[in-house]
Amino acid sequence: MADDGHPHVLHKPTLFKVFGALIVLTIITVAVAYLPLGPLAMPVAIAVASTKASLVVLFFMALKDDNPVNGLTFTIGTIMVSVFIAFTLFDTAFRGDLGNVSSQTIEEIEKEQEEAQEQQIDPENLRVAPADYPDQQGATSETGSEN
Amino acid sequence: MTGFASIFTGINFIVTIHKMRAPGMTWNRLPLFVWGLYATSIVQVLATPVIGITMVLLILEQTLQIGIFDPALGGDPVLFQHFFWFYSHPAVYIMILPAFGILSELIATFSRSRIFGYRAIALSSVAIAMLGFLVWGHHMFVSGQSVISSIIFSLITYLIGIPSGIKIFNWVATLYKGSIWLQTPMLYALSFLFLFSIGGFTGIMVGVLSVDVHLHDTYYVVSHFHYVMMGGSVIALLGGMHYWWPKITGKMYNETLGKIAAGLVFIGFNLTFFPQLVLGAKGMPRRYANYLERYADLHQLSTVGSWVLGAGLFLILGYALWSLAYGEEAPQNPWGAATLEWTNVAAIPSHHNFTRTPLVTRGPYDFHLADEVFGGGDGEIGGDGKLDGKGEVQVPDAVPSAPAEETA
Amino acid sequence: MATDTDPAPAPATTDVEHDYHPEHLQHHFVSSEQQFDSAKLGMWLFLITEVLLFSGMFVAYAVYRQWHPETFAAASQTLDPVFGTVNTLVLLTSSLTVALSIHYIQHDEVKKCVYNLLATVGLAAVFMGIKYVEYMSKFEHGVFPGGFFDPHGAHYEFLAQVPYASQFFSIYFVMTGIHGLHVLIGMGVIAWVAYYAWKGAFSSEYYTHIELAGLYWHLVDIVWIFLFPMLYLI
Amino acid sequence: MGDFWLPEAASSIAPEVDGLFLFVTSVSLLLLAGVTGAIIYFVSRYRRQHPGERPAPVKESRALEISWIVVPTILVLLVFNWGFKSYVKMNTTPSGTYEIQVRAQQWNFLFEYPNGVTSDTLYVPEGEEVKMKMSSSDVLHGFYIPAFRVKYDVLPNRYTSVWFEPTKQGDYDLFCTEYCGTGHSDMNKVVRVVSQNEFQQWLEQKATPKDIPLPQLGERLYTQQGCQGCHSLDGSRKTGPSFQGLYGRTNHKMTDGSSVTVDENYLRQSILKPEERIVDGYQNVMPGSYSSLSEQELSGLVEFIKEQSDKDPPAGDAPAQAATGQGAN
Repeated sequence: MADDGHPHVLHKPTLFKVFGALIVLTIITVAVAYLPLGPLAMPVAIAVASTKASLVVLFFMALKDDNPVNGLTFTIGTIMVSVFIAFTLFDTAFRGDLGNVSSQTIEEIEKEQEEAQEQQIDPENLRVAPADYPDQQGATSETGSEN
Repeated sequence: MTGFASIFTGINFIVTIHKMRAPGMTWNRLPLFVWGLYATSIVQVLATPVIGITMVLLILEQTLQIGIFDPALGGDPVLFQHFFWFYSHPAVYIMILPAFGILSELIATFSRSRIFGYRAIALSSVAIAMLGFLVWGHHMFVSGQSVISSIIFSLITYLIGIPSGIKIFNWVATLYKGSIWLQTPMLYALSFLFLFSIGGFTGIMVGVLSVDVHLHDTYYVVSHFHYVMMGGSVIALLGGMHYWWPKITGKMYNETLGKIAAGLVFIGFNLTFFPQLVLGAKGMPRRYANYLERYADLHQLSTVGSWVLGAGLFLILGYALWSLAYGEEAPQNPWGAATLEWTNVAAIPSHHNFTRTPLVTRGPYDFHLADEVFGGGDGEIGGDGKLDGKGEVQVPDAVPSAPAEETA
Repeated sequence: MATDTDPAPAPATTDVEHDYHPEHLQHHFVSSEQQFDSAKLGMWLFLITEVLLFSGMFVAYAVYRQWHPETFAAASQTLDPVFGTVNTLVLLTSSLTVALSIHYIQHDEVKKCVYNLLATVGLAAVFMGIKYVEYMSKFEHGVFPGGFFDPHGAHYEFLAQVPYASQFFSIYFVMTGIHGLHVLIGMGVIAWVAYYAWKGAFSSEYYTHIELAGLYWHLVDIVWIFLFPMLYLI
Repeated sequence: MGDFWLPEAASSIAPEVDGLFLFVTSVSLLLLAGVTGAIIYFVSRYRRQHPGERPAPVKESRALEISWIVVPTILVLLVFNWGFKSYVKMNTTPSGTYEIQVRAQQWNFLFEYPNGVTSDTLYVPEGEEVKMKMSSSDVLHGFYIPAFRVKYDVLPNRYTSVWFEPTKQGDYDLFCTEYCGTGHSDMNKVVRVVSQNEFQQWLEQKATPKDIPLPQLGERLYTQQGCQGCHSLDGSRKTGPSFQGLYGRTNHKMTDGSSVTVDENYLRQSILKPEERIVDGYQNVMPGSYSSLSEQELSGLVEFIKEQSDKDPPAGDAPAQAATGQGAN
């Protein structure tokens, strides 16, 4: 397979350019981590990482000029990964959305109650689950400790 | 790690189907069995690694107590169910998709007509394979997952019912104006249509959010599962086994016994699993070693059914063994089928399958174009695959036939 | 599917099969092109199984990060970003060298190709060395995965007070551990390929093994690209 | 048709679920009849008449294809919408419901009422909304009352709940639906729906008086805490050793080879920390949750177990058994 005939011959200058971009992006990702981005930190980091990954896939792995079926394969794979993550997070993020499942574990509820007793906080601040509302407060604390 | 075998099988099939088709074998001329295996392979490749990593995490959980799933270590048991079902729901499609493929072959061959909606059946297999990954949460409506997830999973579950429905309707439509030959494989194919329909309808039922709350983890689910997996997969496999038996072994099985066994299996199956549907709806939970008195009658009926089913299956085993030892030599194409493995090859294929790589010029079920099946002329082939009084069907020499219609 | 064996089948295919049959071409393939493409598609399929394998751990990470963000923030402070950054650069460079080795074999420069492959193995070894130092500095202070978690020492003591900190380290060790395993396997594969390249098994005509090893190595790199910010930085 | 398929409907949500179940069943049967009818008709109409038949291919009909995509889609969306509404209703506990704690463990359910009464039969008042707040002390269990059409998994370390409004008095089944070990299929209880008055009476009568004698308190706890699931009173072997003739036994063999004398101290220890010493021939399966029993309750149980050695030894059976036990060991 001579150079001209082969669709995915790697070009040295391109490789070095991509490598340079990857280094720059690595520096960016480290630098960004020290900025106070709060909840944005994760999306930004993932975005930078995805850019890097795409560079590697498209140029180092030469998917850009490759047989489309390989690209399709890879795309389907990544879609499945995002499905797996997204659907599972959909459950864990909204666990207990109608109150029939407690969003906290019993351990956590007990711990909060202990802390509340130590610090004598206003119980108002502890209302996290429906069970914490006054009419059921007694029942929760009584039996919670048994479990 | 677990499942390397499935993964590599899947990879092998996909690559072969993509890269190594015979000349002229376009995607539209692929037999539907191959389409079924293609869809199956996609599922194998995508789902199996997840059960692999789940196993690894479980082993680490046991040895290092990493606390991903075990609530005593701060883990979440519901998360394990996500991991498990992400594999295990698609895994049932690994079992049913090849069965869909087999069924298309049987229906087409024994009604000697082109599969109605070839493209719809082929693509619905792939659609089922893909959608199969989006519905695992319908096993978890009462397990503690969030309500919003349950709702989304339920909605997508119905979307899977639709391609399955398309298949059933198309298969029934294929019978229309065909030339139907009720040999044993066809009996299995028709049983499949009936049993799998029940499996599908009960599947819709357990996909209904509020009804599933009642039916979850009862015998209804057990029965639904068996109507799909046994009434579907196993029946189709039995049909396929009889269909390809001459090709695999070079011997014929006993047709009369075959029909009796098919009847026994059909009756036995329904007698075993229909009572379980009723039991489940009445509230009998699954995985019980012991049950309350009031469920006894239906349980006993089901047990009797299982004997009938067992008798049928043992009968098959019996005549299959007999056929291996004393069976009649099989002709080259006993069913008058038009796909590659029956035409163009000897009764038992040689090492490389074909002496010369075949050139494919028509669709897999274009019987009206398949002159070689009929010995070059009309009306001469016998029910046993032999030309009337003229010996076996010969592999015809190259007779260029009309190109296939692309609409198939 | 008609099954006529055509008297004059597509000339291209038969010619290749009968007149010109290179040594590396296995009998069930019609052409080198087909064999190369098949192998490559197979590799891509294998790569997505690898991606899905890692996805399970990413799901676990995402779920527990979402539930215990403070824990993850606090615990990741104890990981040294310098190690992480250096390792990232090391892996990126090794990806470059592996890509270069394919470039050279495509131009029939076998020696340069082998040097680049060896450089890749060397860089992988550096990566594993740094990982070893990192792991040891954690083990020294009782920072073990899961049930053996018992942090002590000035830098780590506070972890004992952080709920679910052991979970962070479980996930950290499992993810980096399985990734490390892949690096080791990659080192083996690339060294093996380099050996055969040295013996002259490959040329611009036939370099499937190098190509596939390269693809695998890039995937290992990609996984690390994600692991690095997730575990070390945020 | 409802009677053929479904159990008695005894809660406010049941008719809604049943209606949907019967709707889906009817439509399914109709479609199944259609499909089967078509198959039978085609098979008889188009049977192969002679072996060489070559039917002309049937033209495909796009309209037909589209119709059997669109019609089922509409049907299932209808069903989805219906199921979705009642599912949300089932999962939304109305405010101000009467709350009962459910504790599941291998292989028992224990119900605890707001006034501290515990029971292993679930008593619920008719016509009142009741919420079950559930937790498990070991593995996953499932809480299922077919007559109420409610089910939910019981998880360790996380509360889940179901609610229902019983509409009919009577006794109903309660099952565990999540495979939880060898005793899974025996993990069923009785739900007793009674009138509101009867319910109040029962609650008061069950409430433990302060001055109850210790052995009687123990007897109550024996059933309420589910001891009877594993420890018999008649010497028969269950998951755990029988209480008959247990107290006072000397040379009681443990799995580690040591032997102990069964005295009050040993009994207390075994209740509080069952995993420390395991009787030879038995498994370490007793839940640790009994360590939360109060001091008085503990003494009550110990006294009750003591009584099982004293009272009417059936014709010298108890000592003999103790003796053979020793001999065998």
